[in-house]
Amino acid sequence: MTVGGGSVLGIPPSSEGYVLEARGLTKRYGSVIANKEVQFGVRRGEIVALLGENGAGKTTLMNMLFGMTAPDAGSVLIDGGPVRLQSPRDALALGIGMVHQHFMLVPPFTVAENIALGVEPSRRGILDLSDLEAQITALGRRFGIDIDPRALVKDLSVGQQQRVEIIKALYRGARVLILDEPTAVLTPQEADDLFKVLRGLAHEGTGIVFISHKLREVLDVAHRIVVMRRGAVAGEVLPRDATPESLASLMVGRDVLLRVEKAPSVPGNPVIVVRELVVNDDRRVRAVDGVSLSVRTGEIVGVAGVQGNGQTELVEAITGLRATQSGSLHLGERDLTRATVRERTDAGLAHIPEDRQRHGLVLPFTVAQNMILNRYYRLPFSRWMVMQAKAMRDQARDLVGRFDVRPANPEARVGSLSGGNKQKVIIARELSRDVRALVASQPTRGVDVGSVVFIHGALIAARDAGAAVLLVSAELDELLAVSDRILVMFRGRIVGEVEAATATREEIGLLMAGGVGRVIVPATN
Amino acid sequence: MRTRRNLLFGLAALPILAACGGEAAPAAPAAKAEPTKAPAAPAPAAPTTAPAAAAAPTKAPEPTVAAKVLKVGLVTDVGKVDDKSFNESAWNGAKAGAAAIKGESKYVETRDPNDYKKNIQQFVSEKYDVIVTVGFLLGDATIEAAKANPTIKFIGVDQFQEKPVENLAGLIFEEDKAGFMVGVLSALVSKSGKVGAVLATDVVPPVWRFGEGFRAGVKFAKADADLQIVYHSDVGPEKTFDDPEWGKATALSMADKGVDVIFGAGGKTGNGALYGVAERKDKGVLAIGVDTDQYLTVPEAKAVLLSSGMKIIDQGVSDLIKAVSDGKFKGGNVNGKVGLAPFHDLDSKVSAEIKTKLETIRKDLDAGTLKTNVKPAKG
Amino acid sequence: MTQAVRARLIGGLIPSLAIVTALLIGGVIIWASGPRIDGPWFGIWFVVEAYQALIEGAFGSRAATIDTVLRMVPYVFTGLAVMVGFRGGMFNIGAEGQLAVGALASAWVGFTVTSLPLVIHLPLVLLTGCLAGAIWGGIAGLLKARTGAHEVITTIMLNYVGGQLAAYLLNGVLRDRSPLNVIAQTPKVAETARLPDLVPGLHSGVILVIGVAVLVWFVLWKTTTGFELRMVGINPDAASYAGVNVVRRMTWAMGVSGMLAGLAGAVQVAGVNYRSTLGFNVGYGFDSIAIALLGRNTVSGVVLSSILFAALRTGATKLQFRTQISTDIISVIQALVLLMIAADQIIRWIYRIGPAQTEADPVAASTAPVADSESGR
Amino acid sequence: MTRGRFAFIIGCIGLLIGGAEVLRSPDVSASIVAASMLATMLRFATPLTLGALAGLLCERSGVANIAIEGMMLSAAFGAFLGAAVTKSLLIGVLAGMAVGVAMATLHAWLSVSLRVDQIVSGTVINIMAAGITGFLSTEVVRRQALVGAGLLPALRIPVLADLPVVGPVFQQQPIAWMALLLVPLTHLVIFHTPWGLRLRSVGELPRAAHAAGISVIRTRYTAVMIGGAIAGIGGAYFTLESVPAFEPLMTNGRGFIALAALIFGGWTPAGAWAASLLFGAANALHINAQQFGIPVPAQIVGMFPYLLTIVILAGVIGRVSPPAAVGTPYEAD
Repeated sequence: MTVGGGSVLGIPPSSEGYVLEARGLTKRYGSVIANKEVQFGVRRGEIVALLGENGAGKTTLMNMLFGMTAPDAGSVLIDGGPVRLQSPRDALALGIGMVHQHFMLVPPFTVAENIALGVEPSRRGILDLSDLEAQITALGRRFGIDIDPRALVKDLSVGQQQRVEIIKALYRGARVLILDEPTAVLTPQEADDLFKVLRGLAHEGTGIVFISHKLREVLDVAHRIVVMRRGAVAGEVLPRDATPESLASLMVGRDVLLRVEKAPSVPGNPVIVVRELVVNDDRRVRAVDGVSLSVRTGEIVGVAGVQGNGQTELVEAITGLRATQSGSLHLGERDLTRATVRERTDAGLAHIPEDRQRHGLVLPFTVAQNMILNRYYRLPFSRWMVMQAKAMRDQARDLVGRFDVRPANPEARVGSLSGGNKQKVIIARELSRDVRALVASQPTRGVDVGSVVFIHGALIAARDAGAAVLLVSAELDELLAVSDRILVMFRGRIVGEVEAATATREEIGLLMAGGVGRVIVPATN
Repeated sequence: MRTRRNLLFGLAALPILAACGGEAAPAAPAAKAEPTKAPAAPAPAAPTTAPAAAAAPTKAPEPTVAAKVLKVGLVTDVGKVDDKSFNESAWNGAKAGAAAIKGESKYVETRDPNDYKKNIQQFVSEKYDVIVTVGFLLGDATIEAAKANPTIKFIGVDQFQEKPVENLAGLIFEEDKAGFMVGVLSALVSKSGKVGAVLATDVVPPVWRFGEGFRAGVKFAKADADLQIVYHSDVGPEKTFDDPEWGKATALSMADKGVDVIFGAGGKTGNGALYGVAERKDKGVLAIGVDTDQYLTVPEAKAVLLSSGMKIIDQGVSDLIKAVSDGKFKGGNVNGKVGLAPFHDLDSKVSAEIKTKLETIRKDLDAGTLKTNVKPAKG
Repeated sequence: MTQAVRARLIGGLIPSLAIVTALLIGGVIIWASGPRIDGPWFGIWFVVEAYQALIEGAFGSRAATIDTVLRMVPYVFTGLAVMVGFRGGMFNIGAEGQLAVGALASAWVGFTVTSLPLVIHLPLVLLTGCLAGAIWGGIAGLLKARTGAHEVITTIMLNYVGGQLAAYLLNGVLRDRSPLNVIAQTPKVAETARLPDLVPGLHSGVILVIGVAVLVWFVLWKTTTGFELRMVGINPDAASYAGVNVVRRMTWAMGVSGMLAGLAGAVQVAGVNYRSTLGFNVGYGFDSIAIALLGRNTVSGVVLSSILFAALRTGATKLQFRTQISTDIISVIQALVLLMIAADQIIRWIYRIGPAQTEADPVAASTAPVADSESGR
Repeated sequence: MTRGRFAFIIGCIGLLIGGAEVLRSPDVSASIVAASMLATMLRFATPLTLGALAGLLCERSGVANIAIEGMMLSAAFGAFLGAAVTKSLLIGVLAGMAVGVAMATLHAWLSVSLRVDQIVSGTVINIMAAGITGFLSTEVVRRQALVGAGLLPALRIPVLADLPVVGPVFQQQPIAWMALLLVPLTHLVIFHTPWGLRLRSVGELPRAAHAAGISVIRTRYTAVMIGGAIAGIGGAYFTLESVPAFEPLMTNGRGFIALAALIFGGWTPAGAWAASLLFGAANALHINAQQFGIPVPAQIVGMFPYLLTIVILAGVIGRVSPPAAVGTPYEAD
């Protein structure tokens, strides 16, 4: 472990002065070690970034520090003294606040009610929120957070909800604030605002733990960076000593080939043709607002954008999981706007879903069964509606080998596979048939690096075989490496298009933030 | 015979007693209600104190030697043998009859109308000599069993025999006559001129005959009387007789509108009506019970219970069992006795004039000079 | 694969242990309500005698066995009904109501139609029962799929609506108008609408129930329809991703569930009662849930559980006859069995069996009533 | 929701007044009919209200409760037994509550601690309650020849109880009063106390509650057990206030009507109460119609609460939705 020499902003280099410290924390889930003897600490007024890939064990560590999960070994120290955190209540009492990745706000409650939860002010047993509401407004003013205490949380935007979470922690007198992936749902501008707030908090003496897997923002905001890999601390560096490349290699344990080897694309005729598509989200709010795009054979079109700008709904509409309000979708010459999922599948559309556990797999089913989810109703897998077990087994045995699924047992339950192997099952299923078009949504989220390389290769192979590929990803690097063209979505619209070969992160980042100063490029047809 | 039931009782009462924070001494009240006492049982929770005393009500007969012991079996209608109503009456009759001829008696309770046949078969296969089936609804099953087992004597309570079977006696009652007399009594006693009846169901003929007899009686005694008759037709036989809350609510609703004599008939539902009337004691509302003398079976209503329209099932059953023993048993319909129960505490409410009139009517009904004009069942 | 074998062994062991434990506790209750004769052994003989009577009453004679089998038939149908619902992700509490409307409809066709030969009339009667049950169950499925109205609540409510509807019709248009009939029931169905006896007293519905059980097994585990149904039951999102019409499949699951319950009613009409009587459906709703759960939502499990429940109910009469204690003891035992099946931690704790294998994924190890075993037999 | 509740109450009043108008006869004035119907409505509404409040507390904490019927039935038995043994009606009520709490604790243990499916747990309790009360009523009550200790006397408010039409409102038995009292009290507790806020948060988003330092498990236990106590009072109504005896299965499905009322009232105390009144009014109308010889098919009236519940759940008129976390066991990890 490297401890950065010297001091930044007057912070002592040693482990002296930690407000909150983890010492040798270990946590197992069954046979999986989520955290292994983790050492970690944060001082007063310090912003520490906890960097790591999905699945590196960051959230588990934070849950232990916040008393939501009990460690199997090791201890948590506050102001140098060991404490036993049996529940978040204990953590809160000791001045630890947490802003979770999934907000812990009750949607039908007001802001004030949410903040009051657990420390309810009352007068003769009756809830009395009037003082609290005044305090919320005051706190908000102090930290530049504008929030109406009487608004219902379900009516607030994601960014606003996050501020409610921060105020909630501050109201409880948090000396240490843990933020779990706070920027995942924010636009770059919102993220900048958040960083301002965080710097202000740190200035006032709050210790901040900032969990992220985004290299740039970590370098931007942190005073100190702790990198986790496979449940253990892989290293600790100061921002001025680090580059994105050095952090990335610490994160993944080896130098990542961010440049994916691929031949230049040879685009043919348009296959996926979307015109003026309008789609509503679950709350019946317009999420996709007149998107037009086309993907040709032999090319990979990436879709960039901050999470929650309509990408999910766009993919669901194209693949038939979500109804469209207006607009059209063609696959080649065929109008699929009103087609069922099955008709789209039969027309040659493949789909790697964003949430593989939820959409892509039936976990208690076997690998073999999961490998035919998109064709079980056809020969040779069923005849006169009767399933043909042998055909299913034969194909599974073949695919397990070809796509390197481990364990190579077609009868294993998919639920027992690792994330990467689960994703391989999906990819094997989707790409092992005639595919005219492939829609891949976050295909490498939460999978190990080896699988990432494999998946990228598979996408490019599909392209080279003549498929039109639409790739939606939150990872700019992935988009830049794999795509041929990149479309940027903002608030349900396509706000720009760039050539992947020539585009820069900054350019795309600007577009993601709302396309400032840039003419919206109409999608090519 | 000593029983361990008090132990079970102790277990059941334990949480309650515990919940009362020991306010009630566990042993005393339980012992009071306990008919048969075992010597102090080792189980600490068992409130057993008193020495063995009186015999259990369900005393098993001493196994007698030599002489053939007649075995009497009874199958209830859906419900329990202790329903304070016709099942209980019939069971009391069966016990009494069996005791009188030094036989033994057992019962099987029906919980599903599909089981009538099977429950009867239970006694058949155990070679019982007399099988009593209680209730109109067992009619078909009883006839079938009787035909199949000519050596066994059957007694069908409330079962009218269309075509007599030699070994099956249908113990039937002219409920319409009892209802008629109740109706006359109600009409004559009522001060407000409003009388009512709360009846479990109109689909079971004996209950229906009670109700319609009541109607005829009221009209006979006082043509302009305001008459309210409510039948509780609910989902199936297992509920219609077992809804005392409904019976009570209905009776109260009547009482609130000035009805001052209420006839409640039909299992628990009818009993509910009596409870309801008891709550309007201060308003001078009177109740009339059914089947047995309910002064004895529903003590809560003593204060308001004017009389009961009785069908004396227990005696009817008991007599038929004795007839079997004496070799005088004959198939076909046997009319049981019906009549009015004593007025007990409320005797003063019934003037001598009314009593005379009731007596006349009873005679006329028996003689057939007065007819209730009630059909055997709702058409 | 020894782990899988072990898991399967324990999977079969737990229901057996639950039954044994429930019977033991039931024995204690029987003992406590029995006559006391000095010395503990004699007290225990009372329990032995009680259970002996129970077994004799259920299987002790040809007639008893036939009775048990007859009682098993509707249990298997309704148990399968609940199971199909569970497998499709739907909790059908409405077997009772579906059975009632099935019986009503089949009886109606049974007594109004009189001029058809048996080969046409009988199937028609059974199919009508199926159809009525399917509609009754399908309503709940459709409401769930279209509006999200929870099927537990709607099926409970439909039970009562069905019961009231039956009462209304049986007291009204469907009532037997013959002067001899006085209760709320239909006329007897025509001879051509009755299931012929296999042997005297045992109607051929037994063959039908075996056939239907095999068919349900085949459809659920060997056809695309069953594949889709189970997919919807485990993960409706994945199912819709795979191109399954989830709304249709959910409605279908509840429809088939209701159909099986309706068939139970129809078979009771055509094979046992020859008419529909008010109130005979009561109790099947909850019993069928217990049977499906005890049978771990597998076909063979449902059949075995049905035999057990049927035997308990059939034997109860003899148990009461011998001991003169209340037959409600059977309900207590059934509730205990269900309790220990639902919370198998109790059994695992009593018998020191290790905790259930926790899969790496939480979905597979979910506490949903769908059995952990995906195998259908 | 408020508008909906308003509509229910207006519906009840409309039913009563309309009924009274129709049923008025030359010698029974409309006001007497109305008063009588009001009394009947309140009587029917009492166990429904209590049952619905019991279910409400439970479901608001995220634990589905289809076992109101079983809890009330066993409490009815417990109350009877307690009163019969001690000859004290008060102890009877307490015993009923204790049994209600015991059944509720079983429900909580199964569904909260052991994370058994909540519907299955409810089914267990319903079956068990029917079996055990049936068994004990035979084996204990009959064998011991226990008789009830009578009924709770009506408490009347002088003067007000003599008013025309509304008189019956001011002359009710203690449990009926308690039901009326519990409606605003439950509302106050759920919507205006710290514990109520916690309860609702646990029922809506338990992980948020957990993160705020609230014990989801303990809150659910408490809610389910208080619900059990209320169901216990509701059960005591049957044996200590309605009729002085216990009969097997005497709750006759009213626990399920209470569930319907709870849903129909949109999981709010006032709504549940209004729905109970509405169902009570339907019953009152039916009984009175029969008394006056107007043939209203009992079964059609009987269907009414259930059909209404299905309709409202399907969102045909004014959609309601349950607390978001109902039915999901909470796992801290």
